[in-house]
Amino acid sequence: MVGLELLDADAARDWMARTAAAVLDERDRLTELDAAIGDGDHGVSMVRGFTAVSAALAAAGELSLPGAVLLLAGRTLVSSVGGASGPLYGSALRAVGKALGDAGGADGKQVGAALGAGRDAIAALGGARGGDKTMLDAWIPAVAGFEFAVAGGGSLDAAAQFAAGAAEGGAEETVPMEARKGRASYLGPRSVGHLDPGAASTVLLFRALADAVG
Amino acid sequence: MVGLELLDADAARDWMARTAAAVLDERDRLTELDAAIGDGDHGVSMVRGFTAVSAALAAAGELSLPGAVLLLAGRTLVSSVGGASGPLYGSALRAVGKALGDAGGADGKQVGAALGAGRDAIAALGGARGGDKTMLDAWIPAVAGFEFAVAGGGSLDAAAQFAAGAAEGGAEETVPMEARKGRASYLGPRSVGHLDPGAASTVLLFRALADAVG
Amino acid sequence: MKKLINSPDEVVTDALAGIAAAHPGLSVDTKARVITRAAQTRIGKVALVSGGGSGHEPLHGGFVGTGMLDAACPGEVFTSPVPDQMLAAAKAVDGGAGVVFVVKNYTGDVLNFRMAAEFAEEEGISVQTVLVDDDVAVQDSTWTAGRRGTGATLLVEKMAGAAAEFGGSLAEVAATGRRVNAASRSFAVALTSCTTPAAGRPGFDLPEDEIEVGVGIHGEPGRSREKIRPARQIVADAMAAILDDQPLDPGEEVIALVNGLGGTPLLELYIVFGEVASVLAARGVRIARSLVGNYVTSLDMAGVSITLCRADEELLTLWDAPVNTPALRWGV
Amino acid sequence: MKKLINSPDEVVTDALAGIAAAHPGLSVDTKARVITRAAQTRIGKVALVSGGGSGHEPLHGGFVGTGMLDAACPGEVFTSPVPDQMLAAAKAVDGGAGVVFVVKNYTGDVLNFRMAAEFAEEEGISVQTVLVDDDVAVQDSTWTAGRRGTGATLLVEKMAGAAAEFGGSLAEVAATGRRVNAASRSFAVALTSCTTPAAGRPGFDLPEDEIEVGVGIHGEPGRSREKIRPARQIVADAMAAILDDQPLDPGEEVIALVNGLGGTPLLELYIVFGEVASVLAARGVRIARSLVGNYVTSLDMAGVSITLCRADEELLTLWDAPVNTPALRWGV
Ligand SMILES: Nc1ncnc2c1ncn2[C@@H]1O[C@H](COP(=O)(O)OP(=O)(O)O)[C@@H](O)[C@H]1O
Ligand SMILES: Nc1ncnc2c1ncn2[C@@H]1O[C@H](COP(=O)(O)OP(=O)(O)O)[C@@H](O)[C@H]1O
Ligand SMILES: [Mg+2]
Ligand SMILES: [Mg+2]
Ligand SMILES: [Mg+2]
Ligand SMILES: [Mg+2]
Repeated sequence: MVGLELLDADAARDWMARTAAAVLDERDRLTELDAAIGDGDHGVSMVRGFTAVSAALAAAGELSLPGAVLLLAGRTLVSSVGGASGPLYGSALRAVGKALGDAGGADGKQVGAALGAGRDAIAALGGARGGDKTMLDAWIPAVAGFEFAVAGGGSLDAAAQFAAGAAEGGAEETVPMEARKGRASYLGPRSVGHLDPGAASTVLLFRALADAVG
Repeated sequence: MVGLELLDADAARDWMARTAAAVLDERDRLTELDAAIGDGDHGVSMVRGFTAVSAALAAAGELSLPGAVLLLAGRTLVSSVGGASGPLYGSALRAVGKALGDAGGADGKQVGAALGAGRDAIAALGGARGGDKTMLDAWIPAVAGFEFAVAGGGSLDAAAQFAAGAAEGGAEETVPMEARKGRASYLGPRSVGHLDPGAASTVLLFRALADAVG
Repeated sequence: MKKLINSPDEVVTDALAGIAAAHPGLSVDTKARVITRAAQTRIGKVALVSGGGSGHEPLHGGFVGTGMLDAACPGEVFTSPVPDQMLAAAKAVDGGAGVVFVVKNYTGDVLNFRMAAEFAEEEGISVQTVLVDDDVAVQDSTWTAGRRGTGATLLVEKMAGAAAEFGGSLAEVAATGRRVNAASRSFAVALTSCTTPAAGRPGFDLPEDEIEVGVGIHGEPGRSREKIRPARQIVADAMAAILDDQPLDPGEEVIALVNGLGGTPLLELYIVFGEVASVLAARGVRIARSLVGNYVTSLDMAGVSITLCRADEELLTLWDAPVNTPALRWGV
Repeated sequence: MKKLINSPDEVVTDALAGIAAAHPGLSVDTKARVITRAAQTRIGKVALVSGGGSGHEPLHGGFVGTGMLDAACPGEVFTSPVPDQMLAAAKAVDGGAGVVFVVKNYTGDVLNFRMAAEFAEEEGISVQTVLVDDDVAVQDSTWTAGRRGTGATLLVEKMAGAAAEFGGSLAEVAATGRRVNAASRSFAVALTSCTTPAAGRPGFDLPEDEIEVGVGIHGEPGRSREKIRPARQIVADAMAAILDDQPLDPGEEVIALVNGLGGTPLLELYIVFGEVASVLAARGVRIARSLVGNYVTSLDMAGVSITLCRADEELLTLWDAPVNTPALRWGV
């Protein structure tokens, strides 16, 4: 099977649909991760958000641009999730959508730049850096991996696969970290030894992208 | 060992002291019985009451009449226990004390009559009858047994032993009863199958009497 | 057992110290165990005294103040107070017009208050007793101890208290209290048991999927044990028990109290109140006034009681009258 | 999990229906999820809007009313509300003089309120944000999310609310809120975890003889786990943490809040208050005003938080000012 060469509106919709399915499947695991070092709502929040995204995209009907799909998805997350992840994921997808602009189909380089804009939006809004034990610790290697693959001549498909793997590695690396941002930071040293829930959901987002373009 | 022929002030004090020791020993059992069909305070209440009785008798110093000892004990129970058992046991011991009048030492017949006055005080105050699953179900056979033994020529000692045994039998008989008075009555049929806590503490009172005069 | 206490024996004493420190408007005699208003009773005003076992806070101490109680006597946890306390309270607050004892119908409370009433009469204080017995979970009969007093106690204390403040005579204030009680019905459901400091463990064990239906406020088991159900159905059953006992016709008005038993979050109490409102709306009964919160509790028990009081103009006037106590305050 | 709910998804909706039915003085938009006063904001009065995850009731909805909040936005349980709610609230209650957002310092609340403030400014509504971060259990640093907002939220809402009612400008009302926050410190201890409807089981397991020290109000574990101790020692440690962070000299005055986390009986809260009073008395610090009860809760969590606010004449005047909300009411 050969992957897509461009991320078009249908692929963007597919990305969101697959993310919605993934967070539904993994809801309880995300909740448990959040219960350990947070307040136990991350699974429910992600499900609520991406269910709303699915509904909003269905209601919007034809959208010809992938950027429009992601802008709407981001706006919907902001309006339906709440918590830390709502504004962060919402702003990230809005930034991705905005970066895609009016391209009807985005190639690997464009998608990589757009994902970078998403990462930057999270950093700008939340003020976290790599190593703070947040979703950024999955976003940063994922985007870096994506861009690295594209720079090396990799296909969109391959880059997305690479990014998902890098996200997973980044998420794993949050386990030994002591949280400095978000709710887990209140635990100080007791936050060590747990996977960050936002990093875990970021893996699902990038895995869904890989599946959507794969 | 031969028992006392008369219940004098020292014996009355001894009765109260032995009751205090017995309810302390059996506190947790009384509480558990009360937790099953009541509110779980009977053990603590009895201990609080008879500890106060011991203190009051110690503070009172010399008391030459058993009636005075029991009047003070009863008054102290009324003032220190609360709940259903405070007024009931308090009035009972006051009635016993009053009935002993100014006798320096009471023989079997006098003691039997006084115990009967105690039983009647409980019935008058609480409005219960035999079979209602209350302390009366131990008091009634205990007094009857006491009087029966005395009428048959039994010693004070023997009568008290007999009364204690009868109290025990009466208490056991509360197990299959459905409560009609006190807190257990709220349970209706669910009160069946449990020993009444007040009947259980009544056994301790009569066993202490038997030990005090034995 | 984990509790914020120093020792099981000192619970009531320590709590009284806290109440004294927290409420300058109250005067707390920690030795006699009597809580009164800091201000003397107005000469000629009928005084209201209530009391009962501790563990039901804010009942009764939290209801001492203008427009409600003049004094409260806290007993040990779940144990009615002793006559000495009630007598001391009556002597402290009698303003010459007599004292109304508000007594929840439990054998212990009834007997101790009865003795106190005798002692008070001996000392020249006129006493009338209002017995509260609103709990429809208990079958009533002359052969039994009768129904328990639960949530309606708050309503009786509020409205009889207002009647006293308005200058009612001893007989009138007592009659108001009895009228409120006669107009009120309650039903309670427990999701968990509660743990007294002395016992140290729950009064009963309740599996993770069962509830006790028809409980009182002392951790006793209820009338039956049932499977947990959605709030809507639990409320429907409780309302059926109340309305079977005292039907309400369309157009009638009630004061509705949704009361937490101590361990249930306010969030859930509001859900219950919403269901109560739906049931009453479907019957055409209007909720004229309401109260949602923890008022008559059972230590840490999770659960709820529902009380409906059939209201009329007079009762609503008494309800709306100013009240200024730690736990209930309006119009002042 | 046993809860008085219909379904985990409907908790907030159903509770809002109950709040609407229970409080005629409030107006509840169940679709937009905004609770406002039934009466329109007086033209020229600064409006106060707060909000946060549900599960902390009566915070915030119970504090909407004269003298306190103009609107509250409840999020899902333990999840901050979304910007749309805050924007809708700001538009509903702006009286032309601007809106103060009272925000507890949690990343979620901060980010959502920040977005809402941007949207509101775009629509021509001036917004000032007061961040509440009173919990000394959390080490403060520019590299972290900083301290949590807990019990002081009530104090900020009360006193900034009074400042708004007195006619303060947007800047003045916000300054008052910030001053109250700066003067306040809190510390909390949990005896049990709590269970969110969605998770269905406790956030953490706590053995029968252990407590979590330094917890927040979202069921997160605290700073450390320790053996259960008598209330006196638990309070001594909590007070030490507070007073280390903000020493109080003899002769100073405080407003003291002893706040139940939801599952702790009032009886125990009074015991805790008594201990707080002892510690302060020993230091020569006077409790000028106090509050004991369940105000800023964490669902069914058993435990307590202590908040001390260093008071002066101005703050006491603001504290004593009339307030008429479901959960706090005096002077009216
Ligand atoms: N300042 C931040 N920057 C980036 N990510 C953050 C920040 N704060 C929190 N997060 C992420 O949000 C996740 C928690 O999301 P969620 O549980 O939905 O929100 P909340 O903490 O409000 O309950 C964390 O696991 C972390 O990855
Ligand atoms: N009306 C009554 N007459 C006689 N005994 C009674 C009556 N009501 C209760 N009792 C006795 O009191 C006992 C309960 O005592 P206790 O637990 O101390 O009081 P409470 O029920 O007030 O908690 C019951 O087991 C029963 O024997
Ligand atoms: Mg979370
Ligand atoms: Mg008992
Ligand atoms: Mg009792
Ligand atoms: Mg959250």
